[in-house]
Amino acid sequence: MEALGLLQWCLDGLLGLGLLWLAWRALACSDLFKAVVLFIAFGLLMALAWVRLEAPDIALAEAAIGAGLTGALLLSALARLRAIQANGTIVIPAQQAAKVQLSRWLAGTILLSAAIGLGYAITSLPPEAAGLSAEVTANLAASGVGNPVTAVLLNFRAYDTLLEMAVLLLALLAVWSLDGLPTAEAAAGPVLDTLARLLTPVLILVAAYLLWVGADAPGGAFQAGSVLGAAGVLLLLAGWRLQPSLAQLPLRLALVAGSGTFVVIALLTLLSTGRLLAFPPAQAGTLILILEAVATVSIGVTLAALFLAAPPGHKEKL
Amino acid sequence: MAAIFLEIPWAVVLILLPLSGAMACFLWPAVAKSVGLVTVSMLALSVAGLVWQVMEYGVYRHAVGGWGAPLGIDLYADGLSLLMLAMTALVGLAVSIYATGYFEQPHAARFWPLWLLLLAALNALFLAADIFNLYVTLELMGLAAVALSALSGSRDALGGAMRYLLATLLGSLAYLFGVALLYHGFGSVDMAILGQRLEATPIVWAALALMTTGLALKTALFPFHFWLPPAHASAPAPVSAVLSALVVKASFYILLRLWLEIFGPLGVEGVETLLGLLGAAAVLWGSVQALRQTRLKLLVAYSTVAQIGYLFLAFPLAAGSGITAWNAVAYLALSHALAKAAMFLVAGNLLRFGGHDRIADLDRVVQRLPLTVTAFALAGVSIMGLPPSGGFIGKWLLLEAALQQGRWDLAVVMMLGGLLAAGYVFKVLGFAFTQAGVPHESKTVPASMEWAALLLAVAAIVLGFLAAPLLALVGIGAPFGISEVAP
Amino acid sequence: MTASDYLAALLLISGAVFFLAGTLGLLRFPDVYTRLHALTKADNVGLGLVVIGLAIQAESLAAVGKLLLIWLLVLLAGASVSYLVARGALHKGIRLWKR
Amino acid sequence: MSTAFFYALVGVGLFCLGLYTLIVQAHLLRKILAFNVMGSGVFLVLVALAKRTEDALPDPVPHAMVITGIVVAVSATALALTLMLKLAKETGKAELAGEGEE
Repeated sequence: MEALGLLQWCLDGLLGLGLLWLAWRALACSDLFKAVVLFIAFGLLMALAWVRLEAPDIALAEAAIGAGLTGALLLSALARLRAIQANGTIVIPAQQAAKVQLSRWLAGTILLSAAIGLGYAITSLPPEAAGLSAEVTANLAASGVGNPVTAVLLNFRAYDTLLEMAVLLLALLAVWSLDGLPTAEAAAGPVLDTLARLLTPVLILVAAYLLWVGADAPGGAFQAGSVLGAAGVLLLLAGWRLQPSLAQLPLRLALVAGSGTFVVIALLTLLSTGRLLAFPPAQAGTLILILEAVATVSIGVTLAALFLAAPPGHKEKL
Repeated sequence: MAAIFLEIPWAVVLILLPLSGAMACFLWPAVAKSVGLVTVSMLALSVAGLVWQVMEYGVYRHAVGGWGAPLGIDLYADGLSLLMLAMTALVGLAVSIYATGYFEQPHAARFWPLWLLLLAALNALFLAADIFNLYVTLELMGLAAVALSALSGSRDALGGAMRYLLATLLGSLAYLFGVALLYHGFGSVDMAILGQRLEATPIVWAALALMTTGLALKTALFPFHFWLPPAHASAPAPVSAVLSALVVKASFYILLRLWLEIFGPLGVEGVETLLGLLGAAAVLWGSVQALRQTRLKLLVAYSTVAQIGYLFLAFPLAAGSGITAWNAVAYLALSHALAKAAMFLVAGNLLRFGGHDRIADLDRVVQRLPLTVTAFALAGVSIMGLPPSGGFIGKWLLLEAALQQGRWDLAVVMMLGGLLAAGYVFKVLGFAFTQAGVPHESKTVPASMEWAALLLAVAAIVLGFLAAPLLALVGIGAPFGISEVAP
Repeated sequence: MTASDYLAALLLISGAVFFLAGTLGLLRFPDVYTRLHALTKADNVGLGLVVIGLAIQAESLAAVGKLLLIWLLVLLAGASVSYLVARGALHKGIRLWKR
Repeated sequence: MSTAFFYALVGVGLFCLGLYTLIVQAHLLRKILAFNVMGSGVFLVLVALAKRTEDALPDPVPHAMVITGIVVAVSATALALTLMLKLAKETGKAELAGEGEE
């Protein structure tokens, strides 16, 4: 047991220092491409840290969204940035070295003392605290699901999740409102094509599995949705595009379905129980499954659309 | 009939209605304008319903999901929330009327869903009693505001929006860090429960520093105001109006709530003094910068920096003056929202009319856009703090609080700020009467745009006559008194 | 510890050795193509050994199935991605390393 | 020091590292990366401190909050990247003019 504890300490130490080191390299290295790749590696290491902290739900979300989709967004943005700058002039401003040095020292000193202060405040916390664990456990049976994280996300604090779905929809609206940008280029080819063909059904299956087990085990709408989103990104990379007849209202319906279902169920619960998003314990499981299923599709479509960055049918030119 | 009206959960309607409206606008862009106008009008009615409800039954608390704090999230509305909601509804209605004339397709189809989402975020924020829920509303609001301010797609607008985005994201993260510390220190994210459990421990000081800094950055308190003038000056006029009138107030509202419910009772004179000092610096710096501007929208934006300073002057005065200082803040926030929205709408009219907003070339605009210039003058009266206006009442209350405690320094700052405000308002009005060297082409301004600006400016003046009922309304649930105990 | 425990441990450790070799190759080999070679060969075999080692210890057949599925997916992804990286490098005009 | 506090301190480190980069680096892509690193730092503090439970499962409420936070972060990142590209297209560079105090 002693040896195991020491081993875990070594693992934690390596992981923690590795996170700091990767973050530092990602933020400081001069090549932007390298920075993005290091950042993705950082995301994967974060997923490991979540596992060590017994947060498998977050580990899944981080691997799929934090490292996967954010990474895809960053890489595609970098490629498009290079395409834009190759057409225009790249102006690298001459910085006054002395002034920059001074501000760096100043910022560094202030932040170092801030870090020490925050660290001191955190270590002054009591070593034992259960937070709201007891309340969650006591009410888990009435929540309709067995996974406490899903219970918090879709029942106890479902209102936060409703607003969060609105944030995701808003991000897409915002990105679409900034039109006139080149979209992500398709890097078609036989291998990518085959990969997309093989993986898409598997990814859809994985998403369905994650959605289903999310009720009682790690997983749920966000993890499943981001796996679907990844499938969408893969298809987009392989050159697949939504056919024009589906690109208008049907696509928009899929995008708002998650928030829309949330609002409809919120209204129904309000009318039947007088409380917003109050699920009767007998129906809670079903209601949450409906919410999650629709949200999964919406999240997947939204993430893929964010990757494409422009409404379908938009002219792809510089 | 009246009974049913009183039983409708208006607070929930205020959140779900604009969300649904936004989705409808997104699904059917062709009817976005009509859907938007209907939604905003219904929002105004819902606020009226909520006000009536609260006046009948007292403060409103809704346990979302039926769980109740600390496990669940509560919605909460007292007098202060009502004031902010009413302000949002009123400015929202005027701006929406204005926007019908301002935005053409394809910008209109983009404006309405984003704008309704912003309204949903604001309403949800003013109704939140849970500090993590506040974080989500803050992000929804911030991203919507950034998207709206980039709407024109011009170089200035994009740069301003990018700066704004970075500032707002940084502010939210600092706030979230504070939420994390408070949760782990005291086991809840409900404000009332936190208020009861809080003790002066290092974790509270860290949370105080993070949250105050983050929210001050989002509120553009001097010296964190650097992002405000470019963003507010380059956004489309109705968006500038909303940013200055509502969005900046929302983060200030959170700071105020945190102070009233959580941090204030701990006795943090040092921080209060610092906030007061920064407020004083903002009043002077913002006013002087406003006076130096040659473009109207920048002038109005710097004036916002100055007027935000007044709100922070109340912090060092609050402990010694009872509720007078906080009443002043409520009044100042409301009257500034109305007057400043009016000013930005006026600036939009002048930009539409002359194709520019150079103050020196206004070219006797008073003869051609009399309603617009009247709106600017009336809004200016409130900004300067002259009677009879809402701004006058607010500044008078603040001055009273300062003089009660012999804070002559702050009183002098307030006076100076008023004088400088008079300077920049009359500078604009002066050029509105004079002829420019070169004649300019002009375009017609839709009547809806002129009347919307005038409506807000008149409302800012009318506030000057409503002090007694409004302060009674704000007092419901004693937001400024001893914080109430959760059921 | 039983014989199957020892076997599992042996497989896991040899898998880790392959990973180590792959990482060394990634760091020390001269160009992108040889690095890809080191990475994919070593990682695929290394992961295979780890998967077999874990499968011996698995509690149910379903878990074994999941482990095998993971291995297959990694093989598929690794092969496709290294092809894409190599093709991208060729397109960019990166020459093959010659001694 | 327990695992919980160790990871929380790593979170503080990431937050400050990200903030430092946000202040001193001019390129917007790097500022966006920095913002994401800062976010990861805050999430790490939130979840690490939830593990202060003796031999029991950690507190699930912060876990749910962090999942919300991750989705918000990816939304913000998508918007920031698009804004950066649009700005680069208009001005030719992915930096803010007159890089000041920030």
